[in-house]
Amino acid sequence: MYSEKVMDHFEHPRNVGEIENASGVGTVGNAKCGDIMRMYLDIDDKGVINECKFKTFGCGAAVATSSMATELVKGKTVQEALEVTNKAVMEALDGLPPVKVHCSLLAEEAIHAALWDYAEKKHIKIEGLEKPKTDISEEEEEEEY
Amino acid sequence: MYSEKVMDHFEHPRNVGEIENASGVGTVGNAKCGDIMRMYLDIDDKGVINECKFKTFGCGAAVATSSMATELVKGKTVQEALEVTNKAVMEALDGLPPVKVHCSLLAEEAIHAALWDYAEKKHIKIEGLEKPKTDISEEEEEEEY
Amino acid sequence: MGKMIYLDNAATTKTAPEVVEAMLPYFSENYGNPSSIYEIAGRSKEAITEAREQIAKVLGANSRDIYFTAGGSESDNWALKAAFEAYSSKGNHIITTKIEHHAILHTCEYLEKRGAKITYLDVDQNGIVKMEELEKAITPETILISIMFANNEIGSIQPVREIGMLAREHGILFHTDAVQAFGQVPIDVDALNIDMLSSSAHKINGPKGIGFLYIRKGVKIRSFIHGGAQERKRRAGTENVPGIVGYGVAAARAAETMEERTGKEAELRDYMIRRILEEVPYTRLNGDPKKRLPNNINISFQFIEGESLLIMLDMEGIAASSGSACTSGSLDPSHVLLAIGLPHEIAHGSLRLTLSEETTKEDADFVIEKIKEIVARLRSMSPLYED
Amino acid sequence: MGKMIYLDNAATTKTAPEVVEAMLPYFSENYGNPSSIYEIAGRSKEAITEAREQIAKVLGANSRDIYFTAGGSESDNWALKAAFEAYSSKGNHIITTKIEHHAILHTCEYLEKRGAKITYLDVDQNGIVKMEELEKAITPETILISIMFANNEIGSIQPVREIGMLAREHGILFHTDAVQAFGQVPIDVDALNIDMLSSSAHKINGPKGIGFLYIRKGVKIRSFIHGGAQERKRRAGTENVPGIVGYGVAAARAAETMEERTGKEAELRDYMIRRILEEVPYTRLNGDPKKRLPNNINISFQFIEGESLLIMLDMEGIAASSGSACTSGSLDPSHVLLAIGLPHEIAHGSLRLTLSEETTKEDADFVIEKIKEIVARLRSMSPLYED
Ligand SMILES: Cc1ncc(COP(=O)(O)O)c(C=O)c1O
Ligand SMILES: Cc1ncc(COP(=O)(O)O)c(C=O)c1O
Ligand code: FES
Ligand code: FES
Repeated sequence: MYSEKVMDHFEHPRNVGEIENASGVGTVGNAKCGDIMRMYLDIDDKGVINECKFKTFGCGAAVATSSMATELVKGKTVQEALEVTNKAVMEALDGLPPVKVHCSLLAEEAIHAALWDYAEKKHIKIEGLEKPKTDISEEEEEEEY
Repeated sequence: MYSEKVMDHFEHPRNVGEIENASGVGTVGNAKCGDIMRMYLDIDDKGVINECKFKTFGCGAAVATSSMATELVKGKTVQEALEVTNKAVMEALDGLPPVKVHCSLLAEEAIHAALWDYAEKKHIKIEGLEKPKTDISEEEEEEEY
Repeated sequence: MGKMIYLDNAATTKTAPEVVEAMLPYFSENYGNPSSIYEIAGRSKEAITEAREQIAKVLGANSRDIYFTAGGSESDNWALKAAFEAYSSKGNHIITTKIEHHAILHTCEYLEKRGAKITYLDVDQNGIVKMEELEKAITPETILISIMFANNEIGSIQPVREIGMLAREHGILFHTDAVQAFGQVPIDVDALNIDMLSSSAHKINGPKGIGFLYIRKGVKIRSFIHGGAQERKRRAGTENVPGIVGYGVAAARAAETMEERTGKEAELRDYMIRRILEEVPYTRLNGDPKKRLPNNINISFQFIEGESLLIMLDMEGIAASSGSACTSGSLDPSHVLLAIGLPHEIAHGSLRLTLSEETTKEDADFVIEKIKEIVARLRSMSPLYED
Repeated sequence: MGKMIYLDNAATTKTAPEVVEAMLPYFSENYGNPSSIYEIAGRSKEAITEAREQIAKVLGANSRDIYFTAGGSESDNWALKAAFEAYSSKGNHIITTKIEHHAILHTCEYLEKRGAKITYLDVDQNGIVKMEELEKAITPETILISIMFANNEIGSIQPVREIGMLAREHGILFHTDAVQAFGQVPIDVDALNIDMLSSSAHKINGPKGIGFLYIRKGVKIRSFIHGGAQERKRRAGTENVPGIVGYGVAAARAAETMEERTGKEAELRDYMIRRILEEVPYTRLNGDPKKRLPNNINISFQFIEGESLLIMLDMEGIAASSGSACTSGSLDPSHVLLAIGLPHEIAHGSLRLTLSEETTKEDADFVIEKIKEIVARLRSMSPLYED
């Protein structure tokens, strides 16, 4: 059901863990499936993400997308990191099964939440960043036949 | 589905044919299944059935019961022949499947009809013989569960 | 008993050895529940996906519109009952024919008790629906037209294209029971405007107990069997993986061999029909001489009764049928033969021979000889026959 | 991948080789339609009769009360929908539980839309129905009690005898979904006052796509699938002869080996439960410790999520499940685990291991070690776990 890349990131997740005194920490969950993701960012003075770690309570897709998302934002500026959408993460993973698309949103939102936390701590405003939701669960869509 | 005896009488039916100038001829049918049986009796002055022949348009059971019925009445007196019921015919054939019980009634009724015809021609009354129906189809019974 | 000549392929067919071969690994090796997550379950799931595509291809359909069921009867029940429920706000009128299989007719009777109005169309003497009567039967309340693709007893093939067009023009759903036609005649659900189509694997050398209902995208009918999320939540129950796999292979096989196989069958069919009609007096062909299934022969022999004929043929090693096998619980003459106008006693003396790719010319000749003998013998015993 | 340890026998089982063996002749040799009259059809018919008797024997039932279906889901749908129709003049109230399989629950929801009143009984923390609540729920309108024999997720076995007695006292029909129990625990439909019982072959090493509904003589429900006269006119459709034959053999086999097999399984089950609970912190056993299926283990691991656990087990060649396989279309936590009072996040981290006669002590030890490793690993990744 999962692509090889997903399985690879699931089996060998990159950047699992915590960052002490992180510049920003964000936690989001999906009340519908019950899964939770926490993202830690270490951002230097030039606004570059030096370090990024995560912890995930979630399905295979949640683990893999967290792992890939951390890889993608590492080394990027805060502005660049904003462009790491769930689509970008999914593409980097060679796709996800349709029922698992929502899992990738967790990763996107967790980054946004961590950035929001960073901005609040720093008392700055990040262009284009809105206050993230802590629960991303949406209405379940009726499948159309 | 049929016993060996039924198959034997079906494959080698006894007494198929017609009797010219028969003492009595009876034809009965079952409108429900559409089958028809005709019985010819040759009865001597002592009231003994010397000869008995049949023609049947019907299922395997109809053919076999006709055949067996002719065997059973041959040599019997008119009174004895009245006792050749469908039950007796079925027993002689080692039984019939439940859906085929009605077929054996055709044989019983055909004998009665032939005897009735004989009695009418002779202007006699046979003790215990009622005017036979020409259509023996009954109400289909709903199977009970 | 020596060799058997099996001429009852409309009742059921031999499961092709390569079909059984394809099914085997899914019993004791790849036996995982396709809904599960682990590896062997993935193999079941892939196998189902492939079978669905194999079948969809034969119909020119999208594979997501194929829903597996337990057979033709379930498919027919599902199509009718669920359409009646789903479209009840639009109306309660269903149009069908007098020559449908009991899976349609008895379902219609059931729906009548629940408020449906059913029109049972007459057919002409060849067993073909009359388009003018169909058109006249349509009312604003009509929600469904269910007309079989080809008849199981007399083989007549209905004007499906015209029916589809008419249904489409009036915005009415069109379901066809294609249990006898799928794999035997070319079908394209788009070209023919078919909205739902029933089929059953065991009629085309697939296994018994598996069928499908094609449901065009957009048709709003829901589940008939409720429960787990299988078949895109429309048909619950752990998938019959070996059955589905077998069906896929059987469908692909039927499509591939269709032209050659049915060409050969039709030729033999016409040969047998011609000889029997010529060589046995008091006979008639039932069903359309041209618009008929390639393997169907249905002939009435006056003055004799079907069961006796069948038993005698069986004694010669010939398996055939009289009327439709599914209805043999009943003693009534075939409703199809009555619908084309046969009187009771002639309907009773009808014989259906349905050929397969394995039927040979020698088989045909042997069967014809035996029929001649047996019919003569039974006629000599019949009180209806005066020679 | 090397050896697979298959511990998802509640989802489906391997079809036993002797079952496949018994089925094989009915595909390409004795393939006749059992309703037909000729010789090979007779062989199919006899085979069905024998299978029906094999199954009836396991239940202490009369073989004429066994009706073959396409599986547990169809049987459940049939029992509920047809009882609702047949007894509508008596009432519209059905009593069931919150822990039934979706084949029951979704059918109940469907019936609610058609005017049924359904009581969904709570269960206690071990997943057992409370008899006082059942008794209180009965009204003069109650036509049916449908309570599963044993639960598919947590294995808890219901007080079927008491339920049967209560139903009988009140003159209410009693249906039980015994899909998980048939062939695993002794069942006598007369002693237990069971009026209807659903079962599915693939749960006891029979083939997929075949099941039965036991219907006690006198119960007035009619067809769910209308059409031909098969199954004493109560279930139309050409019989799945190989499937039926396989089911008969599987049932006979399950009954014969029951004592020894389930004794061995229960021992291994208890060994695994004890070790996991002792050696892995923050765990709990779900379901009744005593009144449970001999092969069912269901344990929650706090702070971790089921799917990840399953995938990692699969990587080690272990096939298991989390919640019930049939419902994997949904992301919601198992309704059964919620019904016994688990909070969402703990329900999510539950693992079901269901053993088979082939599971060995070595398998068990290997699996326990792997669970320990994987749980530790996933917890170290979990934002909920602070060690
Ligand atoms: C308790 C229970 N009922 C019903 C079913 C449905 O059976 P099937 O999938 O064979 O239709 C299952 C298993 O899937 C089950 O475990
Ligand atoms: C035209 C037609 N419809 C439906 C069916 C029912 O199919 P099944 O017996 O596979 O359920 C049959 C054959 O039995 C058929 O010939
Ligand atoms: S299912 Fe919840 S994150 Fe994937
Ligand atoms: S069915 Fe009519 S006589 Fe047997």
